[in-house]
Amino acid sequence: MAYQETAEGHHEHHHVNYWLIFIALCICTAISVVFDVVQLDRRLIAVLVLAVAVAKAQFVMRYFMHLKFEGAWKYVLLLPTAILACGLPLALAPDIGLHYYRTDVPQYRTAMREGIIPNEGGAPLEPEAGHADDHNHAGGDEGSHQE
Amino acid sequence: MKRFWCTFFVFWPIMAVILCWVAPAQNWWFPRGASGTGAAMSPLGERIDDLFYMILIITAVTFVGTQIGLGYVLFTGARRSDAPHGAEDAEKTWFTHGSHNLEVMWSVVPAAVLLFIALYQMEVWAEFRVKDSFPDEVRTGPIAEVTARQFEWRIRYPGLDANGNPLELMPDPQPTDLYTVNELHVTSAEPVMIWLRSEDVQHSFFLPELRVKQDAVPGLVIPVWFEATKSTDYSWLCAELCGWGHYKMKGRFVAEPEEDLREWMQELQNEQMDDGVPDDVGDSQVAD
Amino acid sequence: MSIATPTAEASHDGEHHAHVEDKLALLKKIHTFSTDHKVIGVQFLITTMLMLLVGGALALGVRWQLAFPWESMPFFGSLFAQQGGQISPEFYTMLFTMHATVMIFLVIIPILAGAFGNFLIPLMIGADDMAFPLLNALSYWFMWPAIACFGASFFFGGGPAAGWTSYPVLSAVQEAAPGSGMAQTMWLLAVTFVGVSSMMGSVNYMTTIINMRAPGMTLFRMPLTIWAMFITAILQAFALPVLTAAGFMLLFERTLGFTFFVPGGLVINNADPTTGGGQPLLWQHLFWFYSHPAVYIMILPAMGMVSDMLACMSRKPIFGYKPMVYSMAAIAGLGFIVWGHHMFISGMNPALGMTFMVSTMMIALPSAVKVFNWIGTMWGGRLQFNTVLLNAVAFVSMFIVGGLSGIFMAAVPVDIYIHDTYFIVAHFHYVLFGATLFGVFGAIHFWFPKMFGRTMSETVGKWHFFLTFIGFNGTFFPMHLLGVAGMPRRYADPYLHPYLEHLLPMNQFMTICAILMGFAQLLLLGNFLISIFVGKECSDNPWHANGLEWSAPSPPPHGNFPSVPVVYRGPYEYSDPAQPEGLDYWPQTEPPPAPA
Amino acid sequence: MGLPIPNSKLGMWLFLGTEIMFFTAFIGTYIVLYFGSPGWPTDTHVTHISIIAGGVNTFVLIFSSYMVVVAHEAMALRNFDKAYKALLVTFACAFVFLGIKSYEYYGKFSHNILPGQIAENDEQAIDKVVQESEAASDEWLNDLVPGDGSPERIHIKQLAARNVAGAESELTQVTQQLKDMDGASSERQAELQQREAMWQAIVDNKAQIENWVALDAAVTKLRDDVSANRLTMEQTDERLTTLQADERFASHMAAVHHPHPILYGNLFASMYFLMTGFHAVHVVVGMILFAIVLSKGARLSEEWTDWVENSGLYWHFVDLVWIFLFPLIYIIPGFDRGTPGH
Ligand code: HEA
Ligand code: HEA
Ligand code: CUA
Ligand SMILES: [Cu+2]
Repeated sequence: MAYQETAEGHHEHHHVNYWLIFIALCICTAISVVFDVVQLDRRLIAVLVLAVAVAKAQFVMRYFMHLKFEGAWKYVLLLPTAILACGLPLALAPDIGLHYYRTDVPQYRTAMREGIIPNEGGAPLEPEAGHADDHNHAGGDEGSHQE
Repeated sequence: MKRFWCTFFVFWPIMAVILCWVAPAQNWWFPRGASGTGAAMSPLGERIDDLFYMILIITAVTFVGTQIGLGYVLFTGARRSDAPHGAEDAEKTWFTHGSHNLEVMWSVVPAAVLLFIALYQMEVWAEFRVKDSFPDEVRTGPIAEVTARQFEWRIRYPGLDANGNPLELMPDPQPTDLYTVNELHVTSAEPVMIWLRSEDVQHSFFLPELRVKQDAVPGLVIPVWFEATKSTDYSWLCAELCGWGHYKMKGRFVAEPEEDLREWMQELQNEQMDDGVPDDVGDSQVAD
Repeated sequence: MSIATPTAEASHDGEHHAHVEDKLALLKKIHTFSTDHKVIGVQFLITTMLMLLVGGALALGVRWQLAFPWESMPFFGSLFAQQGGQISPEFYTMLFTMHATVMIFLVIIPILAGAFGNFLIPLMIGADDMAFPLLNALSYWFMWPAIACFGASFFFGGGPAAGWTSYPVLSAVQEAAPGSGMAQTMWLLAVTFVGVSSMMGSVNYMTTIINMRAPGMTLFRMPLTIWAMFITAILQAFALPVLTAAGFMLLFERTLGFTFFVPGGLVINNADPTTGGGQPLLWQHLFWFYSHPAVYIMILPAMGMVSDMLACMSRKPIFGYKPMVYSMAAIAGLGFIVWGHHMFISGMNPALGMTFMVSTMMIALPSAVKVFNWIGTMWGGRLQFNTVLLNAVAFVSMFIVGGLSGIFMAAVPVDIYIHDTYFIVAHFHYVLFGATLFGVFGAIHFWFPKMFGRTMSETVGKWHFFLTFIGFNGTFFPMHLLGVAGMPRRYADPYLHPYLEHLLPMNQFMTICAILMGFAQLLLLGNFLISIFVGKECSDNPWHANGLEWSAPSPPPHGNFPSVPVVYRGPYEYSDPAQPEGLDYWPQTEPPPAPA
Repeated sequence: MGLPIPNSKLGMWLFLGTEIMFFTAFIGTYIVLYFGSPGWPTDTHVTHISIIAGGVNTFVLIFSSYMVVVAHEAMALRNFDKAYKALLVTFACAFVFLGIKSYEYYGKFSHNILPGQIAENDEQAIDKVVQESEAASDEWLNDLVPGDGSPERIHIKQLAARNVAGAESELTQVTQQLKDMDGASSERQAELQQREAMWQAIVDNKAQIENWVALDAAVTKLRDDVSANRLTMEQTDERLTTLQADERFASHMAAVHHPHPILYGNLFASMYFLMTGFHAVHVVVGMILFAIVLSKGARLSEEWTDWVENSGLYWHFVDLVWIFLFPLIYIIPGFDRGTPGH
């Protein structure tokens, strides 16, 4: 609209050495690949790798996307988004990531059989032989899945 | 006409209040089923009802209050609207942009009320759902496993030992297990727990008279406990849309004294163990 | 009824009467791909009003079955004929699923954001059009693939069969609802299309409101309608993508063998056991992450418009303008963290349930502030008892009922009992129809003169209001009682259960009221359509309102304002004693008197 | 009134806000499902996740992002020639990215790591071998004996092929019947012609058919042994290896996958394809945005500055998403490769 005169003046030049930023990003990438090779506690590595990712995101957003030079609106837009983006997985975690109620699905039984999780439900671990298909049982036995 | 509309807006809340007032007498209230009065048939249900009535009183007061306020501003506003703009002081429009004190007041008071409701109810909720708050009686284990499927309930009980006492219910089917379809018998002597699971889609285990409801989620085994205070038949239905037959997914829920329950289970056991193929009977009883 | 009654004499405020506008200007372009926000608004308005009839007709099908179970339905039954017009259980499921879908995705959301958002935003902030007119037009035309897909889902197979909430496993595995086949897939596609449409709209609205306000239109001089539209757009922008994402996941699960929501080992309808590794609760979380904010998307714009109408018809400033704005913002903010209250009974972690319960309780707070401020606005005003005011008051009155019933459900232990009963159905019809639709009816009457330069018939409007109000309360108030009586929702035949048998007469009464209410809507449609041609001609500012839109000609020409409007004050300066000419309104564009 | 940025840029930023939420839904889902699924596949040999490919792709995207800022800067300085070249490089990078991505996808396809197709435990894996072997055998037979490939027809063909020794006499018999027939229903005639063609093909391909019969016997035995629960997964695998080594039918059995159960493999594959797939779609959209500018060629001018800036913002966002997908998909799950579970 005519009185939206404010649009001008955004072409002014900010002196950023984009090449340096690019190098920094490459180094970050290399670091995360190195993390993959060294043997550290995996939780620690996960944190480190994600920290590197955040650092990379910082570089891209601040310099490539020019957020460093934008007004305060960037906070108004990005803070709520960031909060929601972190909040959603957090809110999903208690139900999907952890399980309050006992889960009984074929995958859990396999996992118990292989010792990945303790066999808490006391379910039999060996697949039952033969045809057990008339067990009206959700995770009842693996054998019937082949029918 | 203005008076008519004012009356109209006052009339309907009055009707609403009257309707709610007469509803219990007209049997438009909690299901009378087993109790005859509509009272909840379980201790926990009674507490839920108490909570319901408490909220009913709070909301009724709010409702009546706001509707009176609305009626008042309508009547006075109607009178004033006859007066021209800039009339005598008494008839003048109240030129105001609001009041800070009022805003604070009507934020703080509802906040307090709401916070009170929120905190007050937590205990009931915890008792019903949080495993650590379950009553001691049900911690010993479930008395049956109820599996929902389109469109029926399948129940697996542990079998009886030589003395006629129920065995422990194992997570997986045992040869000794007893099966029924759409018929759940429990004791009315103490709280009992079931394992609830679903074999296909989501269902919901609903005992209206006991005020019990819990969804059966595929993949999860959810413990549900309840206590029926009277030995009788109760309604039992499915409350989560599970397909075209959702509405007809009902079962017979019987609470009975311990002895009757034993007797019934013994009968069930005899019936199921009696046809000569010991290891297979449980299954064939409930085959498709 | 003095000043605020629309009158033909336009001499008093005849700013723009040099040119005689073509009153049908907007209507004439309705079939074209116009990028003018007003045309798009009218396109949305008329489309959604027709959809209201479709959705309502489906509701009448539901009501028929509940009142006369398994008896042949006149007219409708033969349309979708199954066994001599009889409603089968599958058909019943399809009826309420499509009823809700049409009402929510094709009526309420597009009529609020699409129709009124489009028409009002540029006019009220003094812009010549939206920021992205082409995108705006696309957002309307993207409704049509959605409508086509929804339409197709009636005919491909027996119709979607999982309710509007579409919970997997029922919606994800073909065998679980054999009849739904392609229909459920079509339904998901359609939801994606409306999602895209709303998305384009919301980015556009936000940009327009942030960047295109007329000089002097500071944030706190914006009408509450604009604030509401703005906050709604934000809600849409951040909640809707999650539904779209979840929709894609369900679509792939249904068609391509992906797995997210269906766990392994389920034996559905005697088919082979499922092999997935998903979790059903995941969908519910993602769905409600959108759909709870969506219920506020479905009411905030109406709240904003009602505020404008109430102030104008009470000839009084809004009581507590800033608290109104803040409470809308609070509703939006809290609205993002309460979605779990739809899942109390679904097997969610009980501790999570408690958290959601507290936040849900708290969201009643800003709503309370709004209710009291509306009453405060009318308090001591000179109320103009016209159709606009009546509908706006009905909004407030009905919203209180719907909101208060929400408190019962927010209390988790009580929700154990009333979840998935008709108490819920009563709750959301009170907020959705009782509040939002009455607000919309008021808005239609209020802004109709701006669209077509004529007013709608007051008499018909009042009859429509009278009948709808009676029919509405007759239909939905008793639902609270049905809910307390334990009648589950989504039941094709509740009377199969002995403890519900005696509720049949009550249901029949409700159905009669519903039919009454349904036919009342024909009055509205008739009044709307006929008034476009023969309504009383009126001035540009028939209600003597302050908003910028009233300073433009009716209907506003392309580009809206003859010259860039300049804003000098907020939109609610009614009955200000300082008004130099002694008028009871003071348009936002009127320059203040020169200091003496 | 408003912000000191053009509408298009504000709109793009707001749109990116919605995009963040869109990917949040996917990534959040992935994270919680990962933790909620004990035994999620982390062994890169099993999942065929290649950190090298992911790392190179990260580099390619970062470089393209860099090229976009170069292009934007050049546009602002009115150096349109430079901008054009930089955009061309960006476009090429996008192409390379998609190329590497397709290579990865190809790997998944060839190992049948596809949603809904993965066996999650030994039983399912064994079963899958049987099914695929049967399918391979059927397909071969169908090639040898042309015509309708419906299950019923295949069954008839199988019966006939097993009788390869008597094929010649059967053929003469059918030919004779056809000759003798006159005035009979054309349906019967068509049926006989079909049979004649079948026997003819069997006679013509006698040597091959005999090979097929051998395979058929082996597969049938495999199935019987499996359903009698006599085979472990390793044994099944051995059998399959033997069959595949047999030169008579090696080429036909080559497509059968070795038993390869992946716990939660379907969920893993679903998440993998969902996230990388939608990311790839975004890459394609970005390419379209750049293609529009590039199509201007020498006519590229100042009025495209905003366009380049905004598509640049979009492109950086695509890069950002990848910056998070890379550790989440490629690195973190791969830590304890070799050990089962986590
Ligand atoms: C416009 C739509 C809209 C609105 C505004 C609301 C508003 C609210 N809703 Fe509603 N809701 C729906 C639409 C809406 N809802 C729909 C469609 C469903 C069902 C979906 C489905 O399952 O199909 C639903 C379901 C639903 C549930 C799930 C029930 C269940 O399935 O078991 C719950 C539970 O907490 C709930 C709560 C609330 C609350 C607390 C509010 C609050 O925002 C209300 C606040 C308002 C007031 C409280 C009134 C005014 C206040 C005062 C007068 C002040 C004083 C008050 C007190 C001190 C108490 N709603
Ligand atoms: C904005 C939303 C909205 C609106 C306006 C309505 C309006 C109505 N709804 Fe709505 N309803 C929902 C949203 C809405 N509903 C939702 C979300 C559900 C939940 C679905 C689910 O469980 O998944 C639901 C479920 C629902 C049920 C519960 C079904 C069940 O659980 O089994 C019932 C039952 O009475 C019902 C009835 C009605 C009625 C009678 C109206 C009336 O107000 C309608 C009035 C009628 C008209 C406005 C139409 C007038 C038309 C004509 C006179 C005919 C003209 C003819 C042609 C054009 C062919 N609805
Ligand atoms: Cu089972 Cu509804
Ligand atoms: Cu909600």
